[in-house]
Amino acid sequence: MSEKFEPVIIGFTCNWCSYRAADMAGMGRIKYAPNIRLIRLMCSGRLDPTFVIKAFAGGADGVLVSGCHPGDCHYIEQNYKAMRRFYLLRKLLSQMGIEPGRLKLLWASAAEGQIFADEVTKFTEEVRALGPLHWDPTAALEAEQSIYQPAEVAA
Amino acid sequence: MSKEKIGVYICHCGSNIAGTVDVAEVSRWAGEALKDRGVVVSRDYKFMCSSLGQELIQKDIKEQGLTRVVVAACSPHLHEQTFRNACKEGGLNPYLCELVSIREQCSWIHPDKAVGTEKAKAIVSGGVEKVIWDEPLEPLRVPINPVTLVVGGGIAGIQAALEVANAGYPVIMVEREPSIGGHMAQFDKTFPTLDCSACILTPRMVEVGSHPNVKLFSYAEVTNVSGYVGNFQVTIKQKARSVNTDLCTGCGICQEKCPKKVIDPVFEAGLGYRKAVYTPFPQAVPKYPVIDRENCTYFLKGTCRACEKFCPTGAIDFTQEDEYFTFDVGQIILATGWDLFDARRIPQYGYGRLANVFTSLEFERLTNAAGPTGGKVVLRDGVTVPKSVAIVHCVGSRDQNYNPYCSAICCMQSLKFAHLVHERTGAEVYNFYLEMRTPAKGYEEFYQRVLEEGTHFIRGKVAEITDAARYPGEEGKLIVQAENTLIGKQMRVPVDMVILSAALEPRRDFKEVARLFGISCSEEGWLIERHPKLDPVATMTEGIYIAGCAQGPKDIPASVAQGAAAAARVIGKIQQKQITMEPIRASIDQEKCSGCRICNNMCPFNAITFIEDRMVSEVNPALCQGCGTCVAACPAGAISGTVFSDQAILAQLDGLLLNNLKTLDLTPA
Amino acid sequence: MSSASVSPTPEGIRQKTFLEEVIENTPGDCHLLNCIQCGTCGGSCPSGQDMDHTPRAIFAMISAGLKKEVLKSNTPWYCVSCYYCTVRCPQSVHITDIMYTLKRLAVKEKVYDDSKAPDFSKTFVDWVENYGRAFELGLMSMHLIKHNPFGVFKMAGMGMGMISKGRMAFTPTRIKGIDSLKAILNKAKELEAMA
Amino acid sequence: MKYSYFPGCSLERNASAYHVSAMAIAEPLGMEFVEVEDWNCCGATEYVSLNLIASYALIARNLAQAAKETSTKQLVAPCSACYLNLKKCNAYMEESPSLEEKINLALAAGGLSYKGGTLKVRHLLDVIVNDVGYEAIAAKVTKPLKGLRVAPYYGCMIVRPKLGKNGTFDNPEYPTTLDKLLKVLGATVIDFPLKAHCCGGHMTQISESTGFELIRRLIKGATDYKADLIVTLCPMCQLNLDAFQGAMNAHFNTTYHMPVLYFTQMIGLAFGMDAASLGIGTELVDARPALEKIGVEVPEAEIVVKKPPKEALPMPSMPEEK
Ligand SMILES: Cc1cc2nc3c(=O)[nH]c(=O)nc-3n(C[C@H](O)[C@H](O)[C@H](O)COP(=O)(O)OP(=O)(O)OC[C@H]3O[C@@H](n4cnc5c(N)ncnc54)[C@H](O)[C@@H]3O)c2cc1C
Ligand SMILES: Cc1cc2nc3c(=O)[nH]c(=O)nc-3n(C[C@H](O)[C@H](O)[C@H](O)COP(=O)(O)OP(=O)(O)OC[C@H]3O[C@@H](n4cnc5c(N)ncnc54)[C@H](O)[C@@H]3O)c2cc1C
Ligand code: SF4
Ligand code: SF4
Ligand code: SF4
Ligand code: SF4
Ligand code: SF4
Ligand code: SF4
Ligand code: SF4
Ligand code: SF4
Repeated sequence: MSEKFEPVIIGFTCNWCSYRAADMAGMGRIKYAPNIRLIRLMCSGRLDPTFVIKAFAGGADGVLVSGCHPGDCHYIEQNYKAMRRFYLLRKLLSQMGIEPGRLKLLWASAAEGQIFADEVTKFTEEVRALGPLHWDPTAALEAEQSIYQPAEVAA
Repeated sequence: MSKEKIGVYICHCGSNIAGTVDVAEVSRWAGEALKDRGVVVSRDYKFMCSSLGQELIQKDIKEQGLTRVVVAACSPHLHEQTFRNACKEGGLNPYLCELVSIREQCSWIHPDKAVGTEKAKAIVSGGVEKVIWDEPLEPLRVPINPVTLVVGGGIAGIQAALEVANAGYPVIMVEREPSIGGHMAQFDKTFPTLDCSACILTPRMVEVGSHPNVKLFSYAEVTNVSGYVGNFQVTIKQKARSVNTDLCTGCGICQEKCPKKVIDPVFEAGLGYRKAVYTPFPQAVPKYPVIDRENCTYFLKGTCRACEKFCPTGAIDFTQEDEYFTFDVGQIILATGWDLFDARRIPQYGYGRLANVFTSLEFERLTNAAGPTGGKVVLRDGVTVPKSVAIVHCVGSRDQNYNPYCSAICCMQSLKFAHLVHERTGAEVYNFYLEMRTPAKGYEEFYQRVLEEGTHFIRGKVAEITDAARYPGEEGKLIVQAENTLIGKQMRVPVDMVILSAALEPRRDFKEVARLFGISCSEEGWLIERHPKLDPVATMTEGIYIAGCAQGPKDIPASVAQGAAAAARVIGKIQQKQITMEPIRASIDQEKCSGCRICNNMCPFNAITFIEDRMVSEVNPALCQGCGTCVAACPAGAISGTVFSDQAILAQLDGLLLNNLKTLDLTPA
Repeated sequence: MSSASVSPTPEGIRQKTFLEEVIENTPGDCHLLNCIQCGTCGGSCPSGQDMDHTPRAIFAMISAGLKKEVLKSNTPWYCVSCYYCTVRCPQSVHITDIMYTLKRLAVKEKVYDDSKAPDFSKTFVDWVENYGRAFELGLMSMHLIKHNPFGVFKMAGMGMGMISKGRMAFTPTRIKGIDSLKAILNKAKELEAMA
Repeated sequence: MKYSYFPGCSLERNASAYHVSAMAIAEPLGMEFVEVEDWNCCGATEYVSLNLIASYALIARNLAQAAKETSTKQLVAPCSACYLNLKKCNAYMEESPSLEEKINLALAAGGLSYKGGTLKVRHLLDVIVNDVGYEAIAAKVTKPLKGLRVAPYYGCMIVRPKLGKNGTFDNPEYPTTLDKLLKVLGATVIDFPLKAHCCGGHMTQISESTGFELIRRLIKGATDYKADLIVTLCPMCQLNLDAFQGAMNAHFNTTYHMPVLYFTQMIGLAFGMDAASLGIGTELVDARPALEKIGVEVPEAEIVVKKPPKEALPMPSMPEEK
């Protein structure tokens, strides 16, 4: 078997909408790219920017952050906070030399299994096109420390 | 190297998982590769959730002294509770058990067995890493307030309210209209038995209105909801009725004397009139009228006051204002029902343009003995009895241009209409249908009966309805044009009257309602149940239930069944007196807290307060819902969350990043 | 768009069904697989009464693989491109576009019984290809002479009226860039043949 | 406002009255039209019946020619068939990169190229009611069409199908823009149920009886509704309803007399322009009796029967017969 590039993608999904969208995709037997592995958080607001940095540092080529649609958050409005963090994080990543296209935000309601599946496949191909992420481990470590809770990311 | 003793269990789920994941291989791999992570036993089994599967785990806990358990099977949303309970019975703290999904997230979506097997390994590895960091926890227990709020007083809400009230618990019912009864109150006969709608509904309405355990707010709306299961706070807006209900006897003199007549768009479906002061119908519950301020001459012009003058008890009160009430309730049932599709959206059917095209709700009012024509089926001119009537199925349903779903009741409703037209007018009846959907007890039999009555059934979706005559004999008629698909010929059927069996749609304000109560709705706007088969009346939000057409189109028997089912769930909870809640909570390490207060405005539930004298923040565990946003936000890393701690998440991440994809070719063809 | 039913040949080689052929030759996603045989198209069609088969029936025949019967039928040629069916179809089937596809397939396979309609299109196209503009008088007279010699008299009044009111030209106009247009069309046909 | 203008083959000859009247009202309405240079036929509904790619390439050549004119981003077509063809090609090229690529390969052979969506394709009616607007039109009305009962007739291709993101500018089943426009001009507008039904296109050439039946329905409908005349916005519709009305009457043994004029002619009349300058008089079904109601005098049409000039090009040969 040939050794070729297969992106590894980590998906952070919220318990109420996007994790259920993934369940829904499964129940509907909707096929999508297998490169993604999901971590369940209670809310997209739980996403600590460090998780994303650690994922990239640990070998992920892409990270998906997914939650309920704006306005539909189970915790009222925490996904807006996730959204704010997401945009800042993308900016930070590009400052660190990581293509912002490796980080994706997806709103998916519990009913949107098809959308979830389609978007995961699309994202996988986008990341595949970007190629493997070779992040120098020391740079990764530095990044991790520098990002660790700057007030603007937290707010 | 972990010091835990971990047991790993891989489920076949019959062929659901084993079909595309080599479960034996995953189990073998976990036992070997994860040995130094603490895995001491790894097994695969046909059905882990069966009692034998659960016993397997319990036996290992006892015999091998397991300190952690990982089950790789279906979604935690299905069986997390099952396996936690199994561990508990086996003597292990339930929160030391992780269920990871290799079915919904693996076997069902990846047809390639090699791919599925490798992904399953990564998922198991993530679960093992995470479980190491899990902590033993005790579920939180909070008392449950037995008061239940029912929103919507249609047949579904009425049934739910009566069940709860009859079980001895207090109910608050909120209905937007001046009277409860919902759509069923508008009908004359109900299929398939042709029971008189009012005869079976009115006693229930009266029972609600006079029940000692029911507090009824009509002409009212819920404007705010806060809190959580067992302990919600709701605000109810009582719109000003302009009638003092303490004095009013419901004599109806005000309605009689009121000179202002307006079209009633709600109860009469726009086909009849009411007064500016009105109860929608004589059997209304409550019996007190309301003054429609948008139409009352006094409110518009400052004169009239006829109602006030004639009211024998002095109950009219023009100065009343909207009132707000706040209640604590434990659980909530939403039974807000449906709205009728606006048939004007299909211009080729001519509704609103061609006088004798009626909607189904209009026709219900036409046949109703208490309706605008006293039950006579006549044309829009109010006198002419139609000699031929076309009934059009699937108007706005099963159509990508409008609503893709089947409205479920309109085939039966159309058959009911065919029968009523025959019975009342003897007219020729043409039913234009697509498929005849009669899937419930007694329904097909009703279809047989209508067939025998000589109704013409034409299979084909109506293309257009026009008054433009093309051939002699069409003049002055409505012409229904369609293909009779069974013979493959285009037909033009001239008739006097057309009835459009319009779709049932979600309430127009579904978005606001879903948001207000914090639950989800489908793309179309139907409220979403927790599980489409196994939990059809609960929602994702603990303590909030749905019943009737708010959940999706259905007939009266199904609406009643759901109302009762939701009530049973509510009563079950109340009887437990306490609600156990997942102990997913944030807590602040006061040593680490720098007092920056960033977390304070992070929490939408106001669970975090700043302690001024100690200059640190604190979480109130009763208010915290465990979203974790504050955990992620604290720059000092002072906040930690249970179940999903930083360490546990990062460990799971580590496990998931298992490097095993490189040998597979996953590039899409 | 690949899940259409397939009938395996004895050797087990997958053969393209007529349904798939029609779908492939229609631009975009024409949703033909979604047809629920409701008859909205057949009911809406202004020339439906004169068609051999209603559009709905044609779709049932396509999925049954009755290629010859479909391509022989007058249905696509009687389609006047009113697009009523397309905007009304509850399943968003691109019916009018499919009618064009059927015309093209019929011309390719030359199986139609009555060549009147295809000839009309051909004559029209011929003019356009040679001059870059349509030429009504030539088109109509040529077409009438060939297919309805007696009709010439019936229509004569109309033709005279048009001529006397200055509404019909005797001579076709030729565009300046006719050579470049010819090159474009030749290239396009080449591309089409390759596909 | 300045627009590129695609007259199409019909407006060159059989519908020259449409062209003339459109030009006549352009100025008072503040519109400037730049004719697409060396445009070619849009292929009507015929070309796509034979060749798919070639038919789109044929249309795309016009888009490419129009896009050369950089001072305007909008392409206006008065003919509904041209409008739909141009709009469809524009939309499909934008939606489907593979189709766009093929078309551009073909265009390259003629030294042209076009990017789908560069231009916005509009119908003349759309531009007049939406860009100029009813108010501006009302302000110019000096001779309201009072007492004239008109049947507004849209036909098919101006409102159907729904294409691209923006769909259609009016309802595909029951459009109303022309109704409103005619009301603004002072006419009595009947609520014509057949307003978006089909005139039959080229059906008279394929099956006479079918074609005539489609014409009959519309003429009968307008007559039943006691219209004085039908107002159209498409040369094909005008041709069918006007020029074939006599043959249709002969076919069914009927005696309908229903004049058919263009909406641009009605605008011109309401603006007080004289009938001849709007091409009125070239219709075959005499509009004079109807127009007398509003005091419009129509000059006796000058009968011109010209011999083909000497320089006439030879008739093209017929496709080969097998
Ligand atoms: C023409 C027609 C005929 C039918 N005939 C039959 C029949 O013969 N037999 C049969 O079995 N079924 C029949 N059905 C179906 C039947 O109508 C439904 O099954 C039934 O009405 C569902 O009841 P419900 O309580 O869920 O909703 P509804 O009857 O719609 O009641 C909902 C109630 O909630 C109130 N409400 C809505 N929103 C709010 C809010 N935000 N706050 C407070 N209150 C609110 C409404 O005012 C209403 O009173 C028919 C349907 C139609 C369209
Ligand atoms: C082929 C087929 C496929 C189906 N697929 C689906 C599907 O995919 N999705 C879906 O939603 N529905 C499906 N259904 C419908 C589904 O089977 C029923 O809705 C469901 O089984 C009803 O459950 P129940 O508990 O009412 O009855 P049952 O499943 O019949 O259970 C009744 C139980 O009572 C026991 N019992 C009977 N009499 C006595 C007695 N006197 N004393 C003690 N015990 C007794 C029986 O042994 C049995 O265990 C399908 C039905 C069929 C026929
Ligand atoms: S535990 Fe889940 S996956 Fe396993 S048999 Fe039960 S339902 Fe299926
Ligand atoms: S007249 Fe007075 S008492 Fe009688 S119903 Fe009206 S308000 Fe009530
Ligand atoms: S005051 Fe208003 S409600 Fe009372 S009688 Fe007059 S119009 Fe009717
Ligand atoms: S129930 Fe019958 S009429 Fe109603 S949408 Fe379904 S199939 Fe159509
Ligand atoms: S954010 Fe952290 S450090 Fe700041 S007040 Fe809250 S707990 Fe303390
Ligand atoms: S985790 Fe934090 S932000 Fe979320 S509910 Fe609890 S205290 Fe509030
Ligand atoms: S209208 Fe659409 S779904 Fe209905 S028969 Fe025609 S193509 Fe099929
Ligand atoms: S587009 Fe063609 S097939 Fe469709 S309704 Fe019109 S004439 Fe009939």
